[in-house]
Amino acid sequence: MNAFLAAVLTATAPVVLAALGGLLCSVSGVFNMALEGQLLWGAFTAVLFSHLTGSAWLGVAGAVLCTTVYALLLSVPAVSLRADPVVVAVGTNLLALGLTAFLMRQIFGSGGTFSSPELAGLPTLAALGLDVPMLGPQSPLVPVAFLLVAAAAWWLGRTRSGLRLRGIGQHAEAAESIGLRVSGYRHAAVLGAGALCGLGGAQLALGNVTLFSEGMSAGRGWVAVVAVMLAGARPWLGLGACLLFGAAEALGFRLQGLGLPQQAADAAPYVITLLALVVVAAARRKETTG
Amino acid sequence: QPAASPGKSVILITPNPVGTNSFLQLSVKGAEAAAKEIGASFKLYESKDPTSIAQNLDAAVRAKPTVIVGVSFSFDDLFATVPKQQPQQQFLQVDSCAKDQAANLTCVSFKEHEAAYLAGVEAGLLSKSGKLGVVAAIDSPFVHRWIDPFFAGAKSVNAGATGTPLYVGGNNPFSDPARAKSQAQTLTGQGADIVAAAASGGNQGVFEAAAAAGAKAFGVDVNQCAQRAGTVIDNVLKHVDVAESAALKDIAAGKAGGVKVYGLKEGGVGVNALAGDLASSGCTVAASPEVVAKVKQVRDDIVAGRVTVADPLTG
Amino acid sequence: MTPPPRTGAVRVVWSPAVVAVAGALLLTTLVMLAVGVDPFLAYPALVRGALMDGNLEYTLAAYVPTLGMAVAFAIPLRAGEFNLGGDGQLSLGGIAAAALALHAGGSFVLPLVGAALAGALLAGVSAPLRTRLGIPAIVSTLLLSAPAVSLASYLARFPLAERGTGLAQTPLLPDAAHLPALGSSTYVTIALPLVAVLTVLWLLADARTVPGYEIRALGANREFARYGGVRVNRLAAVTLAAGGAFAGLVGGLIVLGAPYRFVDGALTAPGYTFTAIAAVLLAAGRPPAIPATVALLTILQAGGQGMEREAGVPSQLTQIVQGLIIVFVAVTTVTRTLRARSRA
Amino acid sequence: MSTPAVELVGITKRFGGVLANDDVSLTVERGEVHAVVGENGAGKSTLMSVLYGLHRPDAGHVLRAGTRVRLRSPADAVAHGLGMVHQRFRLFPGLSVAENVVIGAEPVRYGALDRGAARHAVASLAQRYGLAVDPDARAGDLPVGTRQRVEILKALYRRAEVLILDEPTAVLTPGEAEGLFRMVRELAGEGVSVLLVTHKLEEILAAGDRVTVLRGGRVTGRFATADTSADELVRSMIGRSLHTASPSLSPPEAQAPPGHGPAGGPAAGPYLLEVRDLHVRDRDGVPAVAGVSFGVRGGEIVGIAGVAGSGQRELVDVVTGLRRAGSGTVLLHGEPAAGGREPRVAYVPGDRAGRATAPGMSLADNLLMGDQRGFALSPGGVRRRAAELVERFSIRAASVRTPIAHLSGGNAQKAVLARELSRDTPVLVVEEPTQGVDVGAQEQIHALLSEARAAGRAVLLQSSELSELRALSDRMLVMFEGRLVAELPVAEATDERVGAAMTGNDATRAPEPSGEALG
Ligand SMILES: Nc1ncnc2c1ncn2[C@@H]1O[C@H](COP(=O)(O)OP(=O)(O)OP(=O)(O)O)[C@@H](O)[C@H]1O
Ligand SMILES: Nc1ncnc2c1ncn2[C@@H]1O[C@H](COP(=O)(O)OP(=O)(O)OP(=O)(O)O)[C@@H](O)[C@H]1O
Ligand SMILES: [Mg+2]
Ligand SMILES: [Mg+2]
Repeated sequence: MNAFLAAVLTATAPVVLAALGGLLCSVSGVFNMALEGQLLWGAFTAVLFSHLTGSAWLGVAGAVLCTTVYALLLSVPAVSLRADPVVVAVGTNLLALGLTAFLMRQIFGSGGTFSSPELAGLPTLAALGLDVPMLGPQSPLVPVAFLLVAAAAWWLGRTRSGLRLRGIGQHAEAAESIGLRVSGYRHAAVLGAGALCGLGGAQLALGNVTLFSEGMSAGRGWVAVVAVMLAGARPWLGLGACLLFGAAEALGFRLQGLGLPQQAADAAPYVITLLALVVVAAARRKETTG
Repeated sequence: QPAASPGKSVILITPNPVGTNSFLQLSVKGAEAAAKEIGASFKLYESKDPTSIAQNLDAAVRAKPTVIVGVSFSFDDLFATVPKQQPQQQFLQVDSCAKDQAANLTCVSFKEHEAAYLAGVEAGLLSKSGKLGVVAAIDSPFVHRWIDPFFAGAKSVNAGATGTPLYVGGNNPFSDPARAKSQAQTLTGQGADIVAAAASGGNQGVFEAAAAAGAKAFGVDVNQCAQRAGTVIDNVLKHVDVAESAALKDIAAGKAGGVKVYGLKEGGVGVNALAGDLASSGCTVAASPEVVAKVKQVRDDIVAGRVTVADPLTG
Repeated sequence: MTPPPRTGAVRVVWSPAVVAVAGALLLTTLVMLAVGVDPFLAYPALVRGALMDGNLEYTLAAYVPTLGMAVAFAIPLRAGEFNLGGDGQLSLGGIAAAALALHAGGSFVLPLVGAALAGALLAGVSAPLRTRLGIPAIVSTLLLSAPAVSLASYLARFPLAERGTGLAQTPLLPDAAHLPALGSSTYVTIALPLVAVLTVLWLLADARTVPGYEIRALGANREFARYGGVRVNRLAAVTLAAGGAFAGLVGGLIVLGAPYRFVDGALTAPGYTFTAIAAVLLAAGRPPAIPATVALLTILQAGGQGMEREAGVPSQLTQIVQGLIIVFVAVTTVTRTLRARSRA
Repeated sequence: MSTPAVELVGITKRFGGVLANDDVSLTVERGEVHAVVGENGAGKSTLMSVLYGLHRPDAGHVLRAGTRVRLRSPADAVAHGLGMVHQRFRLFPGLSVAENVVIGAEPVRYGALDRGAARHAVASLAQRYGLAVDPDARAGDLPVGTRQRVEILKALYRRAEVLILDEPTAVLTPGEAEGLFRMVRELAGEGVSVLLVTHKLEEILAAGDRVTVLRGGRVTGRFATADTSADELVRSMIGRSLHTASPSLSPPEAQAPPGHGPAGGPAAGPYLLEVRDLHVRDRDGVPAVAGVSFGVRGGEIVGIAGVAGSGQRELVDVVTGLRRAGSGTVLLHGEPAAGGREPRVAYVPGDRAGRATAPGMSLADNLLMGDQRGFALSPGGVRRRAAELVERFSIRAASVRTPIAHLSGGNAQKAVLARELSRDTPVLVVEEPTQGVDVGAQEQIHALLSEARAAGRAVLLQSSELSELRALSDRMLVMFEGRLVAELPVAEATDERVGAAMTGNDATRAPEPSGEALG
């Protein structure tokens, strides 16, 4: 059971970070479908900086910085120039895929996968003297991811800027007419999402594993988008969606071992999420009409 | 217009983007090397889907190179027709062979199941728990050549051995090291002490999981022992580059046609335990001479036909 | 192929698009120069790769499914519903067509009908989920997509699988089920006129029929449509199912064309669904522009392969260039279609 | 006098070909209530938007307390002590009342929102000005009148020294409007300057100090309310006198005799609409209509009065077929309604942006709704038909292809009326027909409704303007808490009696469920 929990937490952490970013954008009224590419870019830059500096933490810092900058590619067109964020996201996702693979060849001289004994991965909590046996051997970014959800929930609900961000997402004109700078907040949200994806990518490439592999975000950004759609503006619900998804996935692996076809295991997280959604919606429906 | 170069040229068409696929990487390397040797230029056409395979093949035919190389089963349909329509053009199919083989189509295929069997023998001898696992990219028939014989080999030396395959699947099965690692962890968590990797870009994740759990792993296609020193026992090798470049040279020399099957006998597949540089390979099997001896014996049995390894594709 | 419901529509479509392409080309040239690719080699290769040397056939072969998927996304979008489940509908349609062709025999008609039905059914599931349970279609279509892809993959891998091959694929479909080719081409089949005609019919229906008007009204303001006597739930369900049918049909058309079988992953690998969504969003609420935006993106993709082949541009660079062009085009054709969607 | 609080100097604002403001100058003193009136599309909202930094003028400038200021955004306006209450509310539906009020100027404690302080500030402001609101309610759940209060609290909380109110009473009940004006006077007494845009002349005469009249973007009159009359204002607004006294201009005593429309004679046709023992629950399952019965004859206008939320909306929804009844029947021409949106009932909804129009669609498409039949549709035909309606009902719009959102508020309302009145249905249900409509258009709309009566249609009219109900109806029904508590011939419908009935204090005459109404 502990191993299961640990596996779920590890697998979920990068998704949670990306989803949190997407949620901030959603709260501010920007639909962010660029998470997949940003996660990948974060993973790549994390490995790059870790490799260059020999420090995993500098790798994390580099990923956060670089991915925030990368998010400008979404924020400037979508917020300042009023381009459709979905189309822009399609473009930046493709760009991230090409750019990471291209730079990998240019910088590391190899295609496919880059890993090296010199590449510094994130230490485990235990190595830092913060062992929590319950959670298994996790990188420090895993608890950070979950703490950030709590922080975001508090920030959105209890602070001045959080309140304003919520207002902007609900009714931009109203926000403008009381003198709030809507685009400023939206830029901040999109760039913040970039930073979070950078963190998520770093966790993926230096925490979950210690390597970079072409396209290694492997749909995690899309799962995060689904979580955002389900959660609306509620961080805890987003976290719940991510955990449910992660648990269903981990369960799928275990059932595969018992003979469940791969395709069923692939489908399981989606089916379970949808079923959960249906059950919740039906219960809510009954409550109001019954 | 960069029309067909006046000299010799080789065009290699892949069925998918090369990306993290070590097999495709190797086939590119082999063709490139052969082209250099025969003084030909080399071009790589990466395909994205069946239609783009056909489009690339069309373009290749227009370019009139010395040889057009198509990699994998994905060319079975096209190579059943196109070579007949283009009798002047030489074709080489790697890893499979189209039906009703035309005279101008040369095929190279591999008995990777024989090598996987040998790896299984090593695993059966070295496993303490008797529980083995494989993490493969997807559940396709071809991939079973690395799974079923691996377990069969283990059983041949350790009757109580059991094997569990897990498939990475998901959105990007060939390059999801985190997921592959998680699956390897699932296997080690269930008591497996040896996990073979057949997950392309995910292999390194498998090695990491094995290392963290104190288990051992197998690599695939090329020597991956150095990727995680002390963890990788051995690799299921497939010398695509060697076989491919031999075939290309043959074709260039006018010896075209036929199917060349590379098994243990021909040295087209193998494991590092059988290689001359075992000591420097970094593979942990080097530390178990008795295992290496057994592997050599089984190899000889297979070559001599005393042991036949079932091919999951036909069997 | 596009009916001109308004004079000057073509001008409206092209003026920003021309700016977009020009700007994108400039950017791309800079990238090429930066990494040492000769633009004078690459650009002609792009054009040739898409439109000349016999490549037009393949560009058309990619254009047809992309256009079909664009309509599959656009129909429900007009009613304010987002169909993000194109991949699932496509795969299910494809496998249904393959199963029917293999086991029911006969011509390609029944498989195509079955494919459309399969897609319609899958997309149609989202309608009651939305009207009865309030689960937005954008969520349910997306969540239903992956399981449908998995189901199709499972069927191709096990019950419908061809034996003795390394790939997960069905056997070759019987000749009678193959789509008739146009002329001597293998890849340009009657799928082209079929999808073109259906697209034109949809464009006409959208602009010149009462249901088309009602769908637009529904998308513009649901309560307004209800007030006007439009059966909103039914109409929303119809558009979702129609979108799904289009996607399913596209799946069938792909499978019944060369290589005449369902190959696992082959329908989703080219990314028709998302290319199509991008094209529809680029058209910015002007349906007649969709065939043009689809053409733009298809040519880019087909031409990208040409650049790789001829100019030795690595495929990663092609992706970079396409990504930049899409961002650039999005900026120049500013749209307002999807503002409040994040609240879905 | 001291320096004026605000001076607008030579403001000119052009939208494409439309000259919305043409060299408009206007001065507002400290503590003054300054009314701005004019026909629909005269440029009032535009002028206010310029002052609030929403539009930048093409020419002219703004002085605030004597110094020239640049208002590039509402943020600038807020910084200069301006506050604006938009007619289309700008509240955050998901936030609480307190959050809505303080957002942008939040009290903070230890880095976090001080929610206690916010709530307290709102409660004390509300108490001081007699605006009853629950600080913790979600804004999206509030009735319109309360939303209006929240908007005003927003401005007050920011200590606006100049308060702009764009048609603040259009959606308020008479009682609410009265409260608003009391507060406006009180604010003025404290030195706040108020700019009041309205179409209701009696409000101006009662609450304003001075009036500026706009017509076609130009100032056509400046008056002190003490020295002017409704008639003079109307002439200045529309360049002529009204044919007959507008209902909102005249006291009830001056009205035509009850029961006699322009067609003359009491209504005597058959019942085209009958409602029997209707029970309806609202979305939360709370009974909203409880046992309502009445009938409307052809050639008759029956008015429905009631405090907002007394069940009128649900009643209308059932009659038009937009909501299912819990029990009871609706009969049209004596036959039960089919269920679903009833094609024999034309309907002018009160919620213009939410129900009556699709703001993003063209005027032509908006004019078509409800009349789409068959399968084929010719866009040219749709536009021609729309052009006819635009002509016949003198709707001012650049073209029938412009989105209806670009029309001024009053013209959008005229479009809705044009569409519904032109439909050939026996029954006509009308909610708030003159909401946001200038006096000239009010007159026109009233004439149209009378025409419908004369043509033998059965008209059910809901309005929060008692004077309007009195002017048009043959009979008045009063609703209170979901029941019909009074049915009065219009002659007996004095303010006192209707007011008492509306608040549940009238025991004189509750109609029997099977009374006269159902004959
Ligand atoms: N943003 C805009 N774009 C185009 N035209 C506009 C815009 N805003 C206002 N107009 C036009 O300017 C004119 C003045 O409009 P405005 O809204 O100021 O009128 P108003 O006096 O407020 O009318 P109403 O009483 O109907 O609200 C109208 O013809 C209107 O159509
Ligand atoms: N999207 C838009 N594009 C152009 N003009 C617009 C748009 N939205 C509104 N307008 C114009 O802006 C002006 C001001 O809008 P506002 O919301 O104050 O409505 P209004 O006309 O004053 O209506 P009301 O009578 O309800 O007060 C309107 O006259 C309208 O013509
Ligand atoms: Mg106005
Ligand atoms: Mg107005």
